[in-house]
Amino acid sequence: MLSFLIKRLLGTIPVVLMVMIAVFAFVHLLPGDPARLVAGPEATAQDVAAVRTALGLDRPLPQQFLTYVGNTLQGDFGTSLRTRRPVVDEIGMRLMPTVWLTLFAMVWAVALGLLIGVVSAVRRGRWQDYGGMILAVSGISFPPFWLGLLLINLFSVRLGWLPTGGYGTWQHFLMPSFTLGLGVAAVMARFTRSAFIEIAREDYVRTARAKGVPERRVIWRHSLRNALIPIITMVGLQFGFLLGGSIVIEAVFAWPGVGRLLVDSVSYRDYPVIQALVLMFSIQFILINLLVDVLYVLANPEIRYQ
Amino acid sequence: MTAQPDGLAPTISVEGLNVEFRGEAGIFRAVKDLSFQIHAGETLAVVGESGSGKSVSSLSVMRLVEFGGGRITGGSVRLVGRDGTARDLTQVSLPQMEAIRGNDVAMIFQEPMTSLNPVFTVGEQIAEAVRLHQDCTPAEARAEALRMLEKVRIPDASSILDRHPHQLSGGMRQRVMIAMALSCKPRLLIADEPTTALDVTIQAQILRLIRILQDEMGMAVLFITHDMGVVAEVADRVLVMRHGEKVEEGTVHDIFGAPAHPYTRALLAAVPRLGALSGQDLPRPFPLLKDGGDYRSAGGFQDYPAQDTVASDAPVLQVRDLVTRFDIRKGLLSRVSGRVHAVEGVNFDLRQGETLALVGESGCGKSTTGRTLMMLQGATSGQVLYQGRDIFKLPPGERKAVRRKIQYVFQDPFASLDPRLTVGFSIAEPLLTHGLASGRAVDERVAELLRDVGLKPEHAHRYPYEFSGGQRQRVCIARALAGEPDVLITDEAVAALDVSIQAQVINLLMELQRKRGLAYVFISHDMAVVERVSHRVAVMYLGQIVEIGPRRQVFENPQHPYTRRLLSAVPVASPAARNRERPLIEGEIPSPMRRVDDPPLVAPLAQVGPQHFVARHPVGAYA
Amino acid sequence: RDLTVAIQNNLTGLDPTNVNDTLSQTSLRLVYQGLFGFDKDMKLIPLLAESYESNKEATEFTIKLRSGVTFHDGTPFNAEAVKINIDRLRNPDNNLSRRSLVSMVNEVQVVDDLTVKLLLDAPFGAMIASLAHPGAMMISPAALEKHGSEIGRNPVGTGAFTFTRWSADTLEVARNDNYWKEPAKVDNIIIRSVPESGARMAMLQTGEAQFVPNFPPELMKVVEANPNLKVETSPSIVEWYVALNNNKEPFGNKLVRQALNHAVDKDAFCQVVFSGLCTPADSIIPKGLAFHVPVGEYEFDLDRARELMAEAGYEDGFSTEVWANSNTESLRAVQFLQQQLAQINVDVNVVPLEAGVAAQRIWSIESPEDAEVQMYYGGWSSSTGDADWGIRPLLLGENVPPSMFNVAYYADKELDAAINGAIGTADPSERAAFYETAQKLAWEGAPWIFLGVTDLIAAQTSDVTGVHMLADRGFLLEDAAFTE
Amino acid sequence: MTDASMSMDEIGKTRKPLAEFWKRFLRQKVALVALAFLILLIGAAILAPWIAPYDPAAPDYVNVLQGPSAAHWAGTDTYGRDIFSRIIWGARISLTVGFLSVSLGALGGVGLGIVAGYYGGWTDSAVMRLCDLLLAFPGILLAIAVIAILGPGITNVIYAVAIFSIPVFARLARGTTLQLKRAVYVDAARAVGVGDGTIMLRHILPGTLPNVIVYFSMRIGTSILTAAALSFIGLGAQPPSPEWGAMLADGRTYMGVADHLTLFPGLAIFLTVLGFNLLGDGLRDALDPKLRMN
Ligand SMILES: Nc1ncnc2c1ncn2[C@@H]1O[C@H](COP(=O)(O)OP(=O)(O)OP(=O)(O)O)[C@@H](O)[C@H]1O
Ligand SMILES: Nc1ncnc2c1ncn2[C@@H]1O[C@H](COP(=O)(O)OP(=O)(O)OP(=O)(O)O)[C@@H](O)[C@H]1O
Ligand SMILES: [Mg+2]
Ligand SMILES: [Mg+2]
Repeated sequence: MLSFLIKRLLGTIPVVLMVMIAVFAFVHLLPGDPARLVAGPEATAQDVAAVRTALGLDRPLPQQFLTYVGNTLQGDFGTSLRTRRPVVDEIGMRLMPTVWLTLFAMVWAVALGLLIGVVSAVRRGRWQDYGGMILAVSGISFPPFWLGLLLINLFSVRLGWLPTGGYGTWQHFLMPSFTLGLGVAAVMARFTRSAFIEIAREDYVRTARAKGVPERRVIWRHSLRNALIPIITMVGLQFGFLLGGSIVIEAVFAWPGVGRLLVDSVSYRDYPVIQALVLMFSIQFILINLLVDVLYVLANPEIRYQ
Repeated sequence: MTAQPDGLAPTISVEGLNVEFRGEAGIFRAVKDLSFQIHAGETLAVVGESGSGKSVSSLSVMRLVEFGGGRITGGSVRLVGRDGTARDLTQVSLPQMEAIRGNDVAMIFQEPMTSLNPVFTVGEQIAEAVRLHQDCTPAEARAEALRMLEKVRIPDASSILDRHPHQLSGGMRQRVMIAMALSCKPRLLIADEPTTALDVTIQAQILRLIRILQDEMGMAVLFITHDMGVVAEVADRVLVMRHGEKVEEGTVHDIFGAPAHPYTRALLAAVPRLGALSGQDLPRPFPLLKDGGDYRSAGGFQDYPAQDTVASDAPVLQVRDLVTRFDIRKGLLSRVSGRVHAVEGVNFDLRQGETLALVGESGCGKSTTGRTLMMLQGATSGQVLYQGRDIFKLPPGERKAVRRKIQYVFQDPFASLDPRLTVGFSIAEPLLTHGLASGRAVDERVAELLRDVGLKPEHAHRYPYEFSGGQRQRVCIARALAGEPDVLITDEAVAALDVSIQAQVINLLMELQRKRGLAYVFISHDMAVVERVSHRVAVMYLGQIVEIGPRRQVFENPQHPYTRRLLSAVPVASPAARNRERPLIEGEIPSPMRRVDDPPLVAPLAQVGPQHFVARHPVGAYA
Repeated sequence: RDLTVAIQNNLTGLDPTNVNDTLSQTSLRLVYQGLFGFDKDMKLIPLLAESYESNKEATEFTIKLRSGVTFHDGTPFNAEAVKINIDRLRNPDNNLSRRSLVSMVNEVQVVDDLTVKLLLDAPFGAMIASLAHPGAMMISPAALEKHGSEIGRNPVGTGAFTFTRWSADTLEVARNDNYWKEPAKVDNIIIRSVPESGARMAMLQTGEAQFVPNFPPELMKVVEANPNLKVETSPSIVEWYVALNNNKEPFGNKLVRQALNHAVDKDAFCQVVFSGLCTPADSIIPKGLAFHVPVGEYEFDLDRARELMAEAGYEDGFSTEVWANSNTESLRAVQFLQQQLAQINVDVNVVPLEAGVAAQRIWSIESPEDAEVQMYYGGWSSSTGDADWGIRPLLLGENVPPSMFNVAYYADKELDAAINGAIGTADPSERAAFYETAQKLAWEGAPWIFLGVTDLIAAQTSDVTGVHMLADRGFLLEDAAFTE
Repeated sequence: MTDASMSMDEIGKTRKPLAEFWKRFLRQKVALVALAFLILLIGAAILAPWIAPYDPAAPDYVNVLQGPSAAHWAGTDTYGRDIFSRIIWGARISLTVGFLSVSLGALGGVGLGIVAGYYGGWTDSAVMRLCDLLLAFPGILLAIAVIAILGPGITNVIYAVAIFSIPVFARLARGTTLQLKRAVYVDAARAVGVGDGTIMLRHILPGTLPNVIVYFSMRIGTSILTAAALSFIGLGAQPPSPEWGAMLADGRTYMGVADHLTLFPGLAIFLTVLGFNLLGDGLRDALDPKLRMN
C-alpha cells in the first residue's frame, strides 16, 4: 500500500507539471488583458501601459512561462495583479474558511445522506422512500442562493438566532454549511439508496442474518460496507468540488473563501492567482483521488492496486 | 451413538409447512405440506433432486425465505430453544428471530463462494457470530474463531483468519462457513450441502466434527445433501423430497435397505459407487433408467458399454512445468510476506477424446490450474501448448479462437452467471461471440443445449437467481458446450447435482466425448465419479502432481501415500459400512503458503508402470 | 460604538495611488485625505490645502497648505510631503495606475513649508479637480520610506481614522484622536464586503450593518416598510447610454442616431431598469457635474423616429447587436432596448460580455478599424467630479480605444475644439462657456442613445446619522454618529 | 429426468437483454407517470408557439411584477412579460441543455471510466489524471475557455456543461468497474472468448448504470442551473430567450418583493428533476432483474 502511495504521489508530478502548462496556456488564451482590467474602467492607454510594465506582462510569453515555472517550483507564486498582495497571502487567508466550511458541510451531508439513502432503500417503494426522494430532489434543484437567503431571513432576520454571514464562530458555520451540504446530502442519499438496493439481496447478507446479526447491524455494517464504493467515489468528488469554494454560498453568506477569490481573479484576469488556485485545486483533487483509491481498497479488499 | 427419539419433545418439529413464491407467472409453491421432526442428537438427511425444495424448506425454518421473496403460507415450525421453551418460529417476529438465528438454529449455506461477505476478513466474520451470542471480549471471540478454523481443519488457520474470502479456495470458504455455523453450538444445525465443495478427506473430517459436536451438545442436525454416501454415513433418518413434497421418510437402514417409493429406488440406483469399475480400464457411463427415465415404469436399467474414445496419442493440450503463485502482501509497506504456491511444476498431456481427472484436497490448486489453462490467471512460468502452440504467446485474434476451443465450467455456478442477463442469453453468448449461429437458430440451439443438460427450453429467459444450485450448474455446462470446444475443463461440474442429474450430465459429457472426441480435464473430489469418467487420473497435493497414471492403475494400485489416503476416505453409500475408522490427518496441516525465499522442492516424477508416475521426493507431510 | 458598512465587492488594495475601483478609493478616504476633496454634494472643497491660485493659462497652480496636520505616524504634513507624493505618483518608473492624474505636472516646487507650486507642461484646467481625486491623496512620506511597495497594505494618512486591519473581506479602521478636525464620533468603522444584495439587506435588518451604500432599487420597498431603517436617495453622476459606433453603418448617419434616440422611452427605461430611481438624461453629462447645462430632450416619439429612419433610407430598419456587461442590471437594460428598438424595425441582438472579454473586444483593440462593436451599453461617472473627465475621454475625436473610451468613434471637429478649449483655461466662466457648447453639439449629434442618470440609494439603520453617498457611488463616513 | 417443478409454460426464447429491460420497465408505474410528465413537458416545449398564452418576449409595462392572477397564471416579470409563457418557452432551452449536455457528459465519461477501470495500469492513470485535470479546472474558467474557442451560443453551453460532467461520470463508472471486473461471471465471459469490448458493454456497463442513472437524473438539475450561470458570463442563451435558470437568477434581486419571479422557474426545475429522478429509479429497477419478485 505504501509503495502504491509513493508511486501515486510520484505519478502526480507530471500531472502537476501538465496542470501548470495547461493553466498557463489557458489564462493567456483567455480573452482579456489583465493590465486593462487591473487599471480600471477609467484608465487611459497610458495607464494601462504603465500597469502592464509594472506587472511584467509586456515580456515575451515564453519568458513569462519560464519565470512562472521557476518561481512556482521555488514556492513563489507571485503577487496578485489586482491587490498586489502575495498570492500565498491571498489564498492563505481564504483557504481555511473554505476548508472548514467544506468539512462541516461534508460531515453532516454525508451523515444525513447516508441515513436518508439507507432508509429509502430499506423502505423502498413506501412513503419513506418517496419522501427521501423529494427531499433529495429539492436539495439538488433548490438554487443555493434562494435557500441561503431564505435561511438568512428566517434565522437571522426573523428569529435573530444566527448571524447573517461572515466567518467566525460556530454559529457562523451553520447556515452556510447547511446550504452547501444540501446538494451533497441529496446526491449522497440517492447514491446510497441505489448502492444499497444492489447489495441488499446478496447471499452474504443472508449469511449475516442467519448468524443472528440484528437487522440494524445487517444494514449498517454488512450491507453498507459493500455499498461503499460508489458512495466513496461520490464523497470524493463532492469534496473536491466543495474545496473549490462555492461562489454562490460565499457570496450569500459573505464567506471569505477561495470561490470568490477565483471569480474575482477571473474577471480581473489575475493570472498569478488563477494559476496558483488551479494548481492548488488540482493538487487537492489528486490527493482526494488518491485517498479515494486507498479507501476503495479498505472498503473492498478485492480491489487491489499493483 | 444414535440418539433415538425418546419421550422428550423433538428439538424441531415442522408441521404442514407451505412456502410460496410470487412471480409474474403467478404463484409458485416451492414447498407443499412438509412435515418432519428432529430430536436432539439426531440427524435427519434430506435428499431429493435438484430444485425439489430442500433449500427453501431450510430457509423457511430460519425465516430467511422472506428476505428472498418467499412467503410461508401455512404450517408451523416448533423449535425448542436453549432455555427449553418451544416456540413456533412462523409466529415469531423478525426481531425476535435475530436472537434465535445463529444461537438456537444455525445454517451452512449451499453457495460457499457468495455466502461470505467479501469485505470482512473471515476471522471477523466468525468472531462476530461468536460475539453476538456469547458474552465475550473481541479477543476471546477471535481466539474462538481460530479454534473453530482449526477444528474444521483449515491449514495455517491463524493466517487464514486475516484473509478475505476471495483469497480462499472454494473448499476453504465452505469450511469457514461451517466454522461460523458451529461456533455458537446451536440446538439445530441446518447444513445445506455442507461438504459439496470439499474433498473426501476433509469431508470425512467435517462429518466427524459435526458428529462430535452433535454428541457433545445434543445438537439436532438437518443435513441436506445429494451424496448418498454421505447420507449413509451421517443420517439417522432420511427424508426424500420431490417437487416440494415429501415422498418418503424412514430410518437410514430402511431407506437404503428397503426403499418403498419408486423415486427413492431410482435415486439409490443412480448413486455412483467406488469400485464399480474395478478391473476395467476404460470409463463407462452410468446405467440409467430406460424410457427416458420415468422411475414408475419399471423398465429396468439401460446399461452402456465402456467407451474407448482416445483415438491417437497426439496430445491436444500439453502442460509443461506450469507454475502459478500468489504473493501475499502485508503491512503498510505491502511487502511480499509470503507466497501461495498454488500450482508448482505441473506437467501433463491431454489427448483427444481423453478424460484426465484432477483430484486432490481442497486448496491444492486444482481450480488455479484450470484458471491458468484458461488464461484467466497469469502463469508465473511454464507453458501450455494447444495443438502444439503456446497459448500464452498467441496474438489476440488467435487467442479468441483458442478460447472457444478450450472451455471451462466454473466451480461456482451462481457467481459465474451474469445476474443481469437471462441464462438463455448467457448460453447464447458463445454462439453470438463466435458467430456460430444467428437469428432463430440461436434460440433453437439454446433450447437444445438446455434440454441436453436436463433443463427445459423455457428456462432460457429466467435469471440465475431463480434457479436452484444444481440447475445453475447445468446452465453453466450448457454454456460451456455451446462453443463446441475441443477441451473442456470442468471444475467440480457435477458437485452440486443430485445423483440422478449427475449421472445424466456425466453420461452427456461422455456421449459428447464419444461423438466429438472431446477431451476433459475433470476436476473433482468425488472419487466414485472420477472412476466412472476418467481415462487417467492426476492427484494433486500442495500444488504439485504427486501421482498421475491410468485410472485403473491409480485406483487399484495407488503408489503415493496421499492417493491411498484419498481413496480410503471415500464414504460408502451403505449405512452398514459407516463409522469405519478412517485415517485422520495428524499434526500440522500443510499449507501451500510459504516464505518468499523458501520455494518447495519440485522434482520429476518417477515412473512406476506404463504411463504411471509418482512423486518420490518429499511433498508437504509426505516425505 | 462601531459602524459597520456592508459593501458589494472586496477592496482591491489600500494604496490610493494604485487602486482603480470606487469602493477601494472611497474607503481609503477614511484613512487618507487629498489636498482637495468633495463634500457630500460632490462639491470640490479644500482639505489639506487651504486655497489655491492658478495662472490664466492653467499651467501654474500654487497651493497653500493647511498647517498643523500630522500623519498618523506623527510625520508632519507639509509642502515637502506634497512634493514627495506628487513626484512619486507622476514618476513613470513607479508604474502607479493613477499616474494620469498628475502626469501633466512638470515640476513640483516647494515654495515654503506650507506652499507648493505645480508647474504643468501644458494647460490643464481641471488640475484641481484631479487633485481632488482619491488617487492623489497624501501618504505619509515616512511610511512610504518604511514600507516601500508594501504601502498598499499599511496605509498611513491624515484622515479621521487610522488603519487597524485588512483581511480577505474586511477593512477595519479606528478613530484618529489626533485628527486635525474634530475627531470622529464612532470608535471604529468596519467595511465588510457582502456580495449578495439580499444578504446586505438582511444585515441591515439584523443590525449587523448600519449602512449599505449602493442599495439595489428593487429592495426599496422592503426598507421603506421597516421603521428601523431608512433610505436616502440622491442623484448620482452616473449617466447611462448606448454608444453607437459611428464608423459602422448605419450609425454613421446622424438621422439614424437621432431616430434611435426618439425610439426609446427613457421614462420607461428608468422605471424598468432602475425601478424608477433614475432621471432621463438631458445632456451628455449628468446634472451633478460642474458645468452641466440641460440641453434638451429626445422625446419618445415613434412616428418621428420612423420618419427619421425613412429619411435616412432605413424605413425597413436594420439589424445590429448591442454589447453589454453580463450583469443582471445591464442585461435588463439591453433587453429593454431590444424591445424598444424593435418598434422601429431595428432588430437588436443582445451580446452579454464577461468583463475580460469586454476588455478585450472593446477596449484593447489594436486600432479603431479593428473595432467590431456596433452598440455598447455602458455608464460613466466622472470620478473627478468635473465636466472634463465626463466628456473628454468619451467624445474627443482622438480618444478612441485603446487610448481612451470614445467607443462611439465620434469625431466632430467643433466638439473637439470646444473640449480642447475648456482644457486650455483655468477660468471657470470660460470653461463653462466651452462646456455649454460641447454639450449642445454632442446632444445634437447624438453619438449615443442618451438614457438616464441613476439615483443613488443608500440604506441605513435609523439610529445612524452623518453617513452619505457621494454622487460617484462612493460614500462619506467621517461624520458618522449614532443617535441616542 | 427433466425438472418438472418449473411451471413456466412459455416457449423459451433467448431474449435479448434490451427487450427484457423494456418488458420490465413497462411495469414501473411511477416511472411511467414520470415519463408521461416529461413527455408532456417536451410536448409543451415543442408546441410552445401554439400553447403559450403570451409572447414570451413581449413587454407590458403597465403590468410589471404582477403576482399570479387569472390573466397571468404565474405572474409577470420586470418587463411585464408573462412568466408562465416564458416557462413554457424556456423548457425548450433548459430541457435541451439539461438533457443533452448531461447525456454527452455521461456518454463520454462512462466510456472513459469503464475503459480506465477495466484495463487498469497506465490507461487508468492517464484517464484518471486527465479527469483530475478537468475537475481541477474551475468551471467558469473552462466555460470562458469555451467561449474563447468556440464563441458564445447555446450549443457551446451544452459542450461546456458536458465537459464539466465527463470526469464525474468517469470516476463513477470506474469505481464500479473496478469492483465488477473481479466478478467470476466476467471471467466466465472471458473464458468463452468474449472480447474486451463486448465484456465492457455487456457485462460491466449494465452494472455501472444504476449509479450512472442516479447521477444522471440529479445532474440534469445542476446542469440547468449551471447553464444559467454561464448565460450570465455571456456564454449562454441570449436574452430575451427565456431560460429557467436565468429567470431564477434574474428574479433573485426581487426576493421578498416579488417572490413569484423565483418561485415558478424554481418549481419548473424541481418538477423536471423530480421527473427525471423517478424515471431514473424506474430505469434502474428495470435494469435489476432480481427486483422482479416484489
Ligand atoms: N427466490 C426464488 N424465487 C423463485 N423461485 C425460487 C426461488 N428460490 C428457489 N426457487 C425455486 O424453488 C424451487 C426449490 O428450490 P430449492 O433451492 O429449495 O431447491 P433444492 O432442493 O435446494 O435444489 P438443489 O439441490 O439444486 O440446491 C426451485 O424450483 C427453484 O427454482
Ligand atoms: N487470489 C488469490 N490470492 C491468494 N491466494 C489464492 C488466490 N486464489 C487462490 N489462492 C490460494 O491458492 C491455493 C489453491 O487454490 P485453488 O482455488 O486452486 O484450490 P482448489 O484446489 O480449487 O480447491 P477447492 O477444491 O477447495 O476449490 C489455495 O491455498 C488458495 O488459498
Ligand atoms: Mg439447494
Ligand atoms: Mg477450486
